[in-house]
Amino acid sequence: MIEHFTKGLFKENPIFIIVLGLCPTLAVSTQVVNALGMGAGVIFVLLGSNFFVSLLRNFIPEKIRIPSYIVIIASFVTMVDLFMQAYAPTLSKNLGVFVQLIVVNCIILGRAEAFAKNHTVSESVLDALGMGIGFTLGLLLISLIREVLGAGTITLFPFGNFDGVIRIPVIYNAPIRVIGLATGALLVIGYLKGFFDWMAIRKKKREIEKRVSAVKV
Amino acid sequence: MKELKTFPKGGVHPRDHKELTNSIPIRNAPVPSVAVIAMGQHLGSPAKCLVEKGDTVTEGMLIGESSGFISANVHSSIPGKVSKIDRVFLPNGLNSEAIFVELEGEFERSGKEVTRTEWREKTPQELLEMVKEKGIVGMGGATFPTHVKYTVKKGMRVEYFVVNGVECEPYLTADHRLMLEKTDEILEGIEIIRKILNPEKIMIGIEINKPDAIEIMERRIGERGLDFHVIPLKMKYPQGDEKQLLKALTGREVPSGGLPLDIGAVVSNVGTVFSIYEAVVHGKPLIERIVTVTGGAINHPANLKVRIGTRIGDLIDECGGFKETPLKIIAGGPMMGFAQVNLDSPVTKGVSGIIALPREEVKIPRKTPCIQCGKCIRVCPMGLSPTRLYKWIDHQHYEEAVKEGLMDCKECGCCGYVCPAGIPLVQGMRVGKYYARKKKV
Amino acid sequence: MSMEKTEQLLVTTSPHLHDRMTTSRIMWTVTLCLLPAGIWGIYVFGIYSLAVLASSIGASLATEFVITKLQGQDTLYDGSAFLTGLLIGYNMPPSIPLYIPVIGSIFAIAVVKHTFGGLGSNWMNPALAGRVFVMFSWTGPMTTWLVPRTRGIADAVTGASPLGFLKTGLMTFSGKVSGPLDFMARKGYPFTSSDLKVTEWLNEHVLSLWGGHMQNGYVDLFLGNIPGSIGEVSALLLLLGAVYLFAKKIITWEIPVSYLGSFGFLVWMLGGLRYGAGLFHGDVLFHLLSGGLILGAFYMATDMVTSPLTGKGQIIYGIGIGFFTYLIRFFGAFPEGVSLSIILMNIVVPMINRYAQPVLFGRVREARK
Amino acid sequence: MTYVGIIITFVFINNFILTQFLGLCPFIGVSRQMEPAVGMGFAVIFVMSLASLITWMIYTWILIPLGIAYLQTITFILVIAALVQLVEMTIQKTAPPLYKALGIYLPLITTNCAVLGIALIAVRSNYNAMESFVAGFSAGVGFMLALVLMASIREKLDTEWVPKPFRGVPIAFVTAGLMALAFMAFDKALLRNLIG
Amino acid sequence: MKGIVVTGAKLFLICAIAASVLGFVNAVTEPVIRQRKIRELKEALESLIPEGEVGKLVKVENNDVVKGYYPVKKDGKLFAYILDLRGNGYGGELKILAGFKGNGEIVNVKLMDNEETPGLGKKAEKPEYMKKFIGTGGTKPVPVRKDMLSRKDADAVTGASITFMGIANALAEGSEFAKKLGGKS
Amino acid sequence: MNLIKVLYAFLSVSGLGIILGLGLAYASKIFAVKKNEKQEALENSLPGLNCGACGYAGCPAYAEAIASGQDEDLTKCSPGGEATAEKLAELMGVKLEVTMEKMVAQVHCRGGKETSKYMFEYTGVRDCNAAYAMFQGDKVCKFSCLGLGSCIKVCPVDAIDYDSEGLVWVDKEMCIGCEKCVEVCPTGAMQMIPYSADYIVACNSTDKGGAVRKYCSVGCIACKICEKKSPEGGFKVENFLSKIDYSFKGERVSAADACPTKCIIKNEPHPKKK
Repeated sequence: MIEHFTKGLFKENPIFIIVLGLCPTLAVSTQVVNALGMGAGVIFVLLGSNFFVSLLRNFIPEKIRIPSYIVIIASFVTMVDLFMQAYAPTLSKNLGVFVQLIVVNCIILGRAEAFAKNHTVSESVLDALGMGIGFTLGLLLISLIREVLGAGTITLFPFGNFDGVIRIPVIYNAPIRVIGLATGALLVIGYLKGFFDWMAIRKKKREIEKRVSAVKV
Repeated sequence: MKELKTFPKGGVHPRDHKELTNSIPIRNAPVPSVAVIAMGQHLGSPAKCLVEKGDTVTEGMLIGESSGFISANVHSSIPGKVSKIDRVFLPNGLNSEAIFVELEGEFERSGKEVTRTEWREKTPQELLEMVKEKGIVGMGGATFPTHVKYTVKKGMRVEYFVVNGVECEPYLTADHRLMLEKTDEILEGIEIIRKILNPEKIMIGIEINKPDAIEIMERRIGERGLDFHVIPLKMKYPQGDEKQLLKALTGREVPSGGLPLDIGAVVSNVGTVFSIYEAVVHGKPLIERIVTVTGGAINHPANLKVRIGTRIGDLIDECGGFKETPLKIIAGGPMMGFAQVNLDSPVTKGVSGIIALPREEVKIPRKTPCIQCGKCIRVCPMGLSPTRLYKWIDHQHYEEAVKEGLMDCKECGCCGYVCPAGIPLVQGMRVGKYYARKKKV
Repeated sequence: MSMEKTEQLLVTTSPHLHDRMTTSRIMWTVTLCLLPAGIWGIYVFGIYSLAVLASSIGASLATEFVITKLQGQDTLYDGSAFLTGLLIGYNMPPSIPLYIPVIGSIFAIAVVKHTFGGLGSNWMNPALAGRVFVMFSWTGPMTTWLVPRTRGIADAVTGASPLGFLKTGLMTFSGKVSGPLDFMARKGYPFTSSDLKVTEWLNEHVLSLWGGHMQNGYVDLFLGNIPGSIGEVSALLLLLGAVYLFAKKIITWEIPVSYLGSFGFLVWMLGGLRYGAGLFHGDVLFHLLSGGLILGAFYMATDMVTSPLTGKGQIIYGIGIGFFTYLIRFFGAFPEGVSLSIILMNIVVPMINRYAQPVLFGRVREARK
Repeated sequence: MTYVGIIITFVFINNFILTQFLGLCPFIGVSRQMEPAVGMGFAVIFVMSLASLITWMIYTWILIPLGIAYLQTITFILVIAALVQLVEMTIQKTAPPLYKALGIYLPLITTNCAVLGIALIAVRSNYNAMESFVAGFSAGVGFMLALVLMASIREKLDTEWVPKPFRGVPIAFVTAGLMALAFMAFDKALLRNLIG
Repeated sequence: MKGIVVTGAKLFLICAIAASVLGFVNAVTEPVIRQRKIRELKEALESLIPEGEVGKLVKVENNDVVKGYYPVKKDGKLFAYILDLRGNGYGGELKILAGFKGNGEIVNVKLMDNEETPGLGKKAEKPEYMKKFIGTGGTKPVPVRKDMLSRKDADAVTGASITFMGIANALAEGSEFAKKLGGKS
Repeated sequence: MNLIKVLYAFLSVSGLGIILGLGLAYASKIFAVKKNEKQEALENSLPGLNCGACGYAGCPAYAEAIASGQDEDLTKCSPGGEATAEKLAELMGVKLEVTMEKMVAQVHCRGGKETSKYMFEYTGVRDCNAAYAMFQGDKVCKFSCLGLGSCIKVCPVDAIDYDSEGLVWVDKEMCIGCEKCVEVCPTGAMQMIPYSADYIVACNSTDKGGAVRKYCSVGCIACKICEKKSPEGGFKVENFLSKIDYSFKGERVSAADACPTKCIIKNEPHPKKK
């Protein structure tokens, strides 16, 4: 049961392993705070949609499967959008059209289609949580790299005297600005994905070696 | 001065080194004590062995029979006894069944008075039959059975017969010497072929680096009152290839996958023409050929008349052995020939030269990544993109390679010659063709 | 006798003859041809520019070394990494902080070249991609130029490059002059005394024979007496090197001619408009001599790895670069645009290679009589 | 903005894939080979032009008058989903070979953020009907341009020895990143200077 | 046929529920959003000229740069104007609010909505960026070119000169507009 | 709370929903495309490797052939093995009679750089068939593994890799038995053996013992010691080469230990250094 939750974190991390939901990932990963906001939005929508899709899985006919899922997802997205506009206006402005685009984030429809459609409600919720958190972690990693290198800052929430921006000493004065732009986003995810693939290859090799040595003994 | 003819696209100009042997007359190589006569020394299916171990054979006796449509007869080059039948490596690196004939008994033909057949009284069909019977194959190196080439399908008309005296491969001078020394025989050979094929026009293409051959050919044609055209050509490799030669002489392109006959032409090498002369006029099968033995590692380079089946090593001994240790020994021309692993391979009908190169004459290309300079594309006479083909093949996309014309490649070696990255392009093409044929794409 | 041979024979496939040109020879020849222009750059911009070149080359070689070591290859000495580093250095302003060329080189070698599999596998010119990367990252330092010492001014004075001067000047300009040099003269862009003298001499003794007249400024541009990147200023020395490359057949005519031709044509046709000089009055010579165009056309666009394979393709490629250079130089945010146009066309090269292939022999069937 | 301006903006300057990251999933998925890339490109152009026009109509004639503009997301996506499914069924019936080539990619268009993206962006930019259509069309063209160029590069990379961990998706991203770097040549200053 | 009806009905049901829920959510959030927007504008206006009292927006037609102005009163007397300006930035339109005295002198500037590049043009959102304009427009001209700035300021705008010129030109235009308004309200 | 607006929302979205729902349902009727469900099911139960071991161009083609009744042999899919065959049989409603023993490939040669002699140094294209066209490879032994890895390239599942001696070795756990490597191997050193095979004779040379001894120190010299050590069967020396009779299930350890050239080796995952 618990593996429905944990698999989303690393083994099937939606961003790095199954490469889904990239559009918002890249576009909003300029600042850490955006990544967190986006992540929260996605977790909420994912939870909602997985819950309802799994709940209604026997009610929805096959033919209108996709439209129904989309309606469910779109409703949650609209809620997120409205709440964000009302209570987190800066974030809403930063994320722009990408909040609405959560609707078409492949990971949400993908989970509905691949998981929630034929799993129980509790399993689906766990899956949504795992995937959502995995997504947020991935987004966080990308945005951290991009913001630190591309702007020399880490932007969090302001509170008290702290304006919410951590400035990295040397880089802040002459950041590698391209990393903060489109190019940087694509390169960063390319290299991260390459790194994860490399890890996977290495793991496989290790397994084989292990088996070999086991046979030898 | 009038611009000399040549083919328009591609080609290279390697240094030709012909000065080593082009002034040395042809002489007879010694008769081998054992002749190793391969059954598969021509293009197509190997001949069927007609003798058994212990049989006695005579000079010129038919010992291997043509076994298919594209195949040729094989004759014993010396009289003797079959000591064994075994598989051997031919100079081209392939493995073939071969008959080992140990020299024994008398020569029936050599040293005897020559008889002349009155070929003019025979029909073209009879002449063609003689060509087939005597095992004549293309002597330029491709060893395509000549009788097949001369079999004109119904409805086809031979407009041009082209005698190939180009000899564009560096180092080789066998054809050159043959043209100088056997001019009359060659011209008579052409007349025989004219009777067989009945072409409208006969052209003799010779590269301009053989002015004496051009001169003597023209003179003798004039003296004999023939209407053959000797056409001097610009020096460019691979002009000796049928397709390039026809393009240069007639301006026509042999269609992809087609034969010269498709554009109404037949091409034969001067060596082939001479063999046809001997076969028809003297009834002599193809048991001898001219081989240029040359290269910087040879003591006394020479043009030798060699009996088929003589070991390569014997020829080198005849030329005074090695001046210095050779690094590479090539059977055939340096552009399309085959490197030898030892000196044991027997001379076959297709071996036009033996080239022994010392270390300093061999450039060992170090293979580095392709830098896409496109030189191979510029020199490819067939309009291929060798670098692209090589990459497709390297990554096993054989269908793509075939789509881009892989099968048109004739392995002339221009691409490999210019490649600055030392990539074995030609071998790559061979591998590609092998797999493409195997997969039938 | 023949058995006396002791060594094993070398067995390879045909052809057994090879041309003398090798990859590393090509790389080092190009490097050699580039050197004079670089030495001129070091001479006019001071010894610091040598440090810039050294750091870009050093970083490039070091990156190459580390990566090839990890992959177990050995391509450090083939000259390609050195050439990449050199070109990055050549494209840097002389007063650049050293970390910029270093990062540019690392980006070029590690990301643009080796991520794709190393020499020959990359589809984008590493040197130019490296340059554009740092250009967009540190635009300020990358557009700050030094005045050459040959202009008789004390060391380390910054000044505008001719194109940069024009770009900012033209933003608020709406008048009529005969062309860029006229515009610069009126706005007080200084020409050196040597330029004035040579121009005067040429006008009097050479051009007058054909009734021609040359404006001041071209000589400065031609000799490299202007602020600019270290290696791009001296058109003369770059052209000399290019002549050698042509002679060695390392570069062919297609790319430079189609590039300079299409760019020149566009400038001639439309380049006069912004000065109020009208159609077909553009100053082609000025634009050909400024902003690294010579360096780009002869040394960077012709990079074998990232240019099309066939002559046909190379002409399309050259025309494309010419068009984009014109577009970016005259309308874009940056004054020059050679590097950007080349890497833009690099994207299209695989497509060009796919379609601009030579005609296969014998595929056009000729009708028999 | 003029139509030319819209076209230049969406094809080059705000290229959906290379600067806006819209439609990345199908971009990475379908750019492996040339032929599907071309087919997908045309499909996307078709759907995007149509979708941006229809969503504009719904927005202007239904949502705005009723004061329920906040429902744009849900209505737009519904319309797009239905549209794609209709297109899918139509070509499956009328052009089976095309369906075979694009089969699995058509459903991807539904969840292609580029389609919803252009609808939302057109609305945000206050375009009129024709402008919306042109924007949709040119965004589709921009998508196809990037897709086809990418496919040609990836076909080339298919014949290179790309380091093993980078083969496939990672190298596609790095390639796209470098393409984006070059596309930075097309900036807004260029557009403004060109069309004033 | 029955299948079609059932299918349609089910989709209808889902849509209906979704729409109703959203309608309620909107009903809750809409006033919050509207009020927040009003408050934000008010805060921006007040921060521009804190000592004054900002009046109602007067719309300006047929002007590319000045879209409207708010008269500012101090002690009941007309004291300054806050202009709603539009400039051409690198990423598109720049929305600028700027306070002018009657003689065209710039009191304070604030860059509102924009799509400038983060790290480059976006820098202009910071209050210290605008310092170079404050005080100009009256006796001193608004610096519209880089060479009119001090060396330090000029370096700071390098790399984002289009944003700088977009703002500067809008401000110069605004200054002229404020001069024309003079003391009128 | 503005109820009228909620009503609008309700009406418009649900209206859209009903229109689209009906429309799609209707359209799916008009545009319905007949699909062969059986074929699809067959395709789904095949492994989807498209390796071609069945002799068809990929799994869909095989599925089509079965579905259309052209091919009645359901055991052609060697990657899927018995399990797939059973699934196919179930779908087709036939009873599967033959049970398949999974076959895997293995290289029958251990002659590496140190242990065997070479005729020349091969430098060309790294492909076994390319090398084979030149005097049948660079080794003196014409039956051996050329070590250029053509089998590695064609293996669809990466089961083959170089080992520390520059020769190839098949991991029998990963091998799916598609026989592509056997097809591509020019010397015939790659051969199929049953998955259960515990030992292999790692030599393919049919040269006489004396000849083998000259060029390879780990080749089979046809000494017949293995036959003697395993008298009930299990080994058979034919044509100067020892072959294992895999139908014999007895022990082979003593024979392997006794082999003077140690060419009878265990078929197990092999150490991979490269």
